[in-house]
Amino acid sequence: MKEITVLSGKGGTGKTTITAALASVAQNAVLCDNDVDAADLHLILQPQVMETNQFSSGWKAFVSTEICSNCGACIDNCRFGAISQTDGLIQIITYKCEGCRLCERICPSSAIYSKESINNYWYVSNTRHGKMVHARMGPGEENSGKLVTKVRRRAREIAKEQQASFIINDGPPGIGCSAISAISGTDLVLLVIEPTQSGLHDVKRLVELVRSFNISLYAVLNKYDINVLVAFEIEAYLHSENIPLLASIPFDKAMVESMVNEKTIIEYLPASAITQSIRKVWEIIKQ
Amino acid sequence: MSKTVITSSGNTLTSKFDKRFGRAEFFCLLDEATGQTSFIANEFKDANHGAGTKAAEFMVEQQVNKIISGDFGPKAKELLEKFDVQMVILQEELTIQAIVDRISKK
Amino acid sequence: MSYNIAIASGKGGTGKTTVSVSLFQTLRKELGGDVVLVDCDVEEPNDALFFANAKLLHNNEIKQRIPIIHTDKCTFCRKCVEYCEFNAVVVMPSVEFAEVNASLCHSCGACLVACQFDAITETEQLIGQVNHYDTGLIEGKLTVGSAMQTMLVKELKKHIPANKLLVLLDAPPGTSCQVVETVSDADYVILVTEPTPFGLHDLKLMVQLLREIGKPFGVVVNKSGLGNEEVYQFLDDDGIDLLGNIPINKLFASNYAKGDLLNNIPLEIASVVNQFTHKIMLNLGL
Amino acid sequence: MARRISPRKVVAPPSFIGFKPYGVITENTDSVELLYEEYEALKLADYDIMNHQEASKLMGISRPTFARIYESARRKIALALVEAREIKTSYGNAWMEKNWFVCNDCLARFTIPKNITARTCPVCHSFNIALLNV
Repeated sequence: MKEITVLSGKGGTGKTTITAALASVAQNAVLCDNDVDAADLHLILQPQVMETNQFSSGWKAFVSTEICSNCGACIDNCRFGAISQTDGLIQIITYKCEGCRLCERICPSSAIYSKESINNYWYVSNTRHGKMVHARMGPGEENSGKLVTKVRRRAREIAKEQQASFIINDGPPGIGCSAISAISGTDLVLLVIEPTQSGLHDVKRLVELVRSFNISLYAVLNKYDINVLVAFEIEAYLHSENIPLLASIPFDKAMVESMVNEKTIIEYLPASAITQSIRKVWEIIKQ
Repeated sequence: MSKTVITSSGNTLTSKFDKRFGRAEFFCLLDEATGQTSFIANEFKDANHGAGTKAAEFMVEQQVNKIISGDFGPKAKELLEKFDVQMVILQEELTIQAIVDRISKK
Repeated sequence: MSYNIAIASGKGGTGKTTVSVSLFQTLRKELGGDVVLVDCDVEEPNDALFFANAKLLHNNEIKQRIPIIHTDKCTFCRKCVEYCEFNAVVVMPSVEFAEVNASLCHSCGACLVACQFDAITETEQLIGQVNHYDTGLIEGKLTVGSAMQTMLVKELKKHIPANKLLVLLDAPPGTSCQVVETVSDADYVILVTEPTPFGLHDLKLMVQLLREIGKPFGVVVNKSGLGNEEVYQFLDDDGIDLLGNIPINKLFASNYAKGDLLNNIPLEIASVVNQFTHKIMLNLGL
Repeated sequence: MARRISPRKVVAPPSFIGFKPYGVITENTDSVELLYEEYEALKLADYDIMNHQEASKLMGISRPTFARIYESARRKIALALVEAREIKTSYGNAWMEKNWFVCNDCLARFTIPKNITARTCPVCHSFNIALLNV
């Protein structure tokens, strides 16, 4: 079994569109949306949810106002500015609470308690291209790294059960903890880059990160014709880093149209040049 | 006397080898001298943070000499290296029994 | 007290940076040095790429307080281990080892409270830096591999000069805690979206978030002409202000790609930017 | 399983710990630290007379990376000669993977902590093991 993760650093480079396209070319693959903050893969693949799970992202503090003596010890000890006193009453600003539970431990009247924050869900679904594991974080929730780990673990279990040959991960943007969780343990990272200065800048930081994990790297240049000069610059960079560039895909409104029609580009325009490039990419990375 | 740990996805010898270290389901303890095995559930597998570090801490406290797993995180590596615990990485899909057999076959 | 406007978008690549930077440029013509742009996308700060001639004036190193356990005083009682909700403390009595794993530490201070033997003190560790440019741009940049985004955003906000009239905060993509940290002090939020199913889906998440924390907001639709009309329907149904519509324009995209955005804003886009700049200024009573 | 990027493989570590110049007083000069991979690059290119393409393949790295390592090795040797400095060899330092071995029979990768003297594979007990050095 081979695990492939598609990453981009910067958002909006076409990572999900390309992941979806790969999903429709790949035979016998399990799909996994690692972008738990803003999961979008399901919009193209229209999954039927078979299994729903709740996920705890840590603790949040609460005050029992009837017990609270309003002594303010918690305010003095909270380093996240998550506790305030209005009209003499202690209040927790939930979205600032980091879940360290220090206030709960030091409260002299035991008026503070913590509840697990369970505003997150993850799902196992059926799609027309195979099983898919995806998640939804509650807005403002922390800990997406852990959720990514959970989602990936389930995808691996399913891949084992079904003896799938591949897991295709749609990775999260950025280089933070969720990106790290998405990279670790994967066999191959495919970078989707757009030829913009920010695209190049972000991809350099991402390459630095992936390199530290010692994982094979491949790249696809998306919308390469929006700026051919920057595209050249990126090609040169990839060359110097010894990262094979598998395809240069032109900017094409059909990519968005296919999304609007809830189809992958392969399904929408099976005979197009883009479809052929993506098939070629898959032939190489599946090796 | 050599105490070996193999990360396992279940608590029997027929269970699959678990390639995760900190988030492995079980740890299989193997006494290489006698060939005896026992299984311990990994209490940190669902920890929100630092499962690898906690597992490494546990190994050192249990005076484990050798750990067989699929990968070790950088922090776990550092700790295990410091306390002279041998780390072994296997990438094959194997059962615990198969690994035990391989070690026992001198 | 300055007025803070955050620019956010659920989805990445919708044009948040484009809007932030062109808005900043336009507002600067009106307000001069009284407006600053703060790039809060600390994982991937990109705003500076558009100000090729900007000079770095100075920078501040941002540090996180990390506890240190002094093994000479430590009794290896493991109380700090029990207090640490983040599993960042490693204590092994059998080998008399005690250490804090900085990459897991949230600097909450619980272990210091836990320790009854004065064995824990704090030191500082670099998590990133804040760069100040002469063009009025301030950016936070996370050290690669650090997971302290939210803390860096919080520290970054402390470095914004207090005497400015208007502060533009360019938020990271997504709806995670660092985004909340960015928008939490904003007086108004501009959401940037694109008229595609992905854009709309993530816009809805952002709207939900902003309603939860009670922030007034409006929406800018970028790349209009691409995709479909559903986003307008949504704004209409939910009674959300449409601040502006930026048409899709390949020349503009190409200039953006080169990092050359500000000198070549096409007329149609400039007029839209102007339009919503004035809308905002009107809203603010400026 | 897919193959991961091979680390910079060093066929054999240098058979010495260092070199010392004589005829000069060297106490106060810093020694030059020659990394194993630099030693290897120098050996392959200038002793085994291999071209860079071949040599980089052998070390499992790209040609530009090889060229960089080789250049750094030459500069260090030149510095040591001209300024009469000691040369000390060391493993590549920035990597966690240092001191990792591979078993050529069962492909297990493993460390050998300093309290273990046996140079055998901890899984299949083969003697056919090699140092993986990055």
